[in-house]
Amino acid sequence: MEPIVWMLIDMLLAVALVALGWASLASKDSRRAVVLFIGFGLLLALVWVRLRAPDIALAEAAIGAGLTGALLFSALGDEAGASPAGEQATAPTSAPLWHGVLLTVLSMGLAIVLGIAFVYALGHADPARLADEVYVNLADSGVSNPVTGVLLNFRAYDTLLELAVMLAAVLGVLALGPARPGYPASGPVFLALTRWLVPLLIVTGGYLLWAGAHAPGGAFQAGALLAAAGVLLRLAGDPAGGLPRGVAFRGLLVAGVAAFLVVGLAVMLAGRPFLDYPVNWAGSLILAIETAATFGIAATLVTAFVCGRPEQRPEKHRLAANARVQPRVEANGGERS
Amino acid sequence: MVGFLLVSALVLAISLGLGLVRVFNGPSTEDRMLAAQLVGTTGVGLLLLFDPLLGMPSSTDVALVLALLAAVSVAALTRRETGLEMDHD
Amino acid sequence: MTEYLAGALILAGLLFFIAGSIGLLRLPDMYSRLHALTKADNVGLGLLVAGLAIRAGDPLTAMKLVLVWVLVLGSSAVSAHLIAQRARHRERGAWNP
Amino acid sequence: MFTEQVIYGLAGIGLFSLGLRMVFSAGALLRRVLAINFAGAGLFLLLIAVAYQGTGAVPDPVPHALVLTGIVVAFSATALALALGRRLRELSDDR
Repeated sequence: MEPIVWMLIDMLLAVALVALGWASLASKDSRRAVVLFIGFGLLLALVWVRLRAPDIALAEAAIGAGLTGALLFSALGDEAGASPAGEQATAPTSAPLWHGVLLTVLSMGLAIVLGIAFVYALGHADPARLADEVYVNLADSGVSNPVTGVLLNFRAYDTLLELAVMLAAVLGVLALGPARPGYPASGPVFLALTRWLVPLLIVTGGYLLWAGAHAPGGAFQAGALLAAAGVLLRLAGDPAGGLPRGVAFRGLLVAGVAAFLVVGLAVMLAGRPFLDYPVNWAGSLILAIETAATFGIAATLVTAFVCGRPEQRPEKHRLAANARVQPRVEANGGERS
Repeated sequence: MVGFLLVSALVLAISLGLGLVRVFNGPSTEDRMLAAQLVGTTGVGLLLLFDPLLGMPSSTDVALVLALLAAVSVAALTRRETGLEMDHD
Repeated sequence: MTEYLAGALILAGLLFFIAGSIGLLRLPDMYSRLHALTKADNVGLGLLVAGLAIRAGDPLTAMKLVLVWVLVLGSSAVSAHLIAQRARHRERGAWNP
Repeated sequence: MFTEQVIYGLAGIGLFSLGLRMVFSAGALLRRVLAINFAGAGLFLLLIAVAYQGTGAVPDPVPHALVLTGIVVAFSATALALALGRRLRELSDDR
């Protein structure tokens, strides 16, 4: 009985995922597409838990269901109320019909080939897996959460380069022009929620950072939660989203990469290969890198949402930021949206 | 008890599917976002059930994060940046 | 005994969830849907949390569950406010009391 | 081989192909950015389905680490794509 009920739940979630993807990509209305994408992120977080990937579920719950939705909605503002005219302006002239048909046939063929390969591969799995290596060596990694062990120790090179990719992306964003305008100071209701949520997000982020050594969590999830606090602050009226300005801002952006490099080079001074931590030190070094990376990731994600450098803000926004400290509801004519 | 919790999870999943119908159909963006909120709350409920069902305490942590982030995308939808239309008062 | 109490609470919670979803599908306009479901699913989650907390029987887990519920309550109240405000704004222009 | 593994793996393949198909379609920039995100999510789903070892066993952590960083990188790449689109619109508005 039990397997059948689980199968029904799994089928429901899987069908809903594909249907959401299909409907989102087929919709004419951009807002509909984005809301469907947010729903997709929510369901995906459930599926990650179902597939015993709680580390990913935490990141998905924060990024897929929350931050990406906020990013897409803020980008929709550019399309002037997402009018059909704005849509057509960016859409190239329509391709010939056979073009679309060919693409559909090709992608369906790809899906069928991949599907057969996947089911075949599951039936003929090689019993010797990389996972066994991870579990054999986990005791020496300095942490007991295998995912953190892979990220920060066994494949630390990968993670360093991934942080560098994020940094490169956000440098691209910074190079593309001034930040998006901020939001007007919010009314009392949203402000009250922000005042509750921001401290809770920071505390939960700290908890996940600390827990990452032995339980699901770590720098990426903690950074995403801190970033969510920044996004909330920006939505409530602080144009910088809680980011510092000047040197401190630049320092935060590179914090993760810098901590990785410093630790990597320091162990080389001790006569070991790059990023090959001494076993006794591994736990502390990983925590140090993760702490720096948390701030770096958070700053990167908030900068991506702000879409530019936080210091470039006109005087008008400064007023809005002051209103955050002391909400001047009367002066603003109530909540504005 | 585990069987009962499992059937409860199925009921919640069906409820979530019903909520998704409104996300698909709208008609207005507000309707969709409201339905997405319901899907989020139902998803939180489902995650809380996954904790005992799958023996994963971290499932509750995921529910906590979903609950913390629930308002972010709604706020991003409803708040408009200064200088954009609809904001002139 | 506690098993049955927890079961009854969870069952009641499920009823509210289903009621919320059906209300979302059946009610005629956005405001009535808003009214109905922001209550239904929060009560549903509250009952579910109560049932699971009794079942867990561990005060730390129970506290975490209640925290999740309180957060959902707060977020959903504010979200409902923001969504209703946006809909009203779109229909009748800016609100200036 | 587990049922859930097959279900979610096939869903991942479906999403990947769907996203890939829509990336190459002529559409608004936002739609194509979404398409890349869906294709990526489908690929992540496939990877994690392969890593899955059943309810009672620990899954393979290596794909988990890959997907975890992938999600964060995908967010940054999405932000970059949207910023490029915004700049493109500004430039075409100026002309």
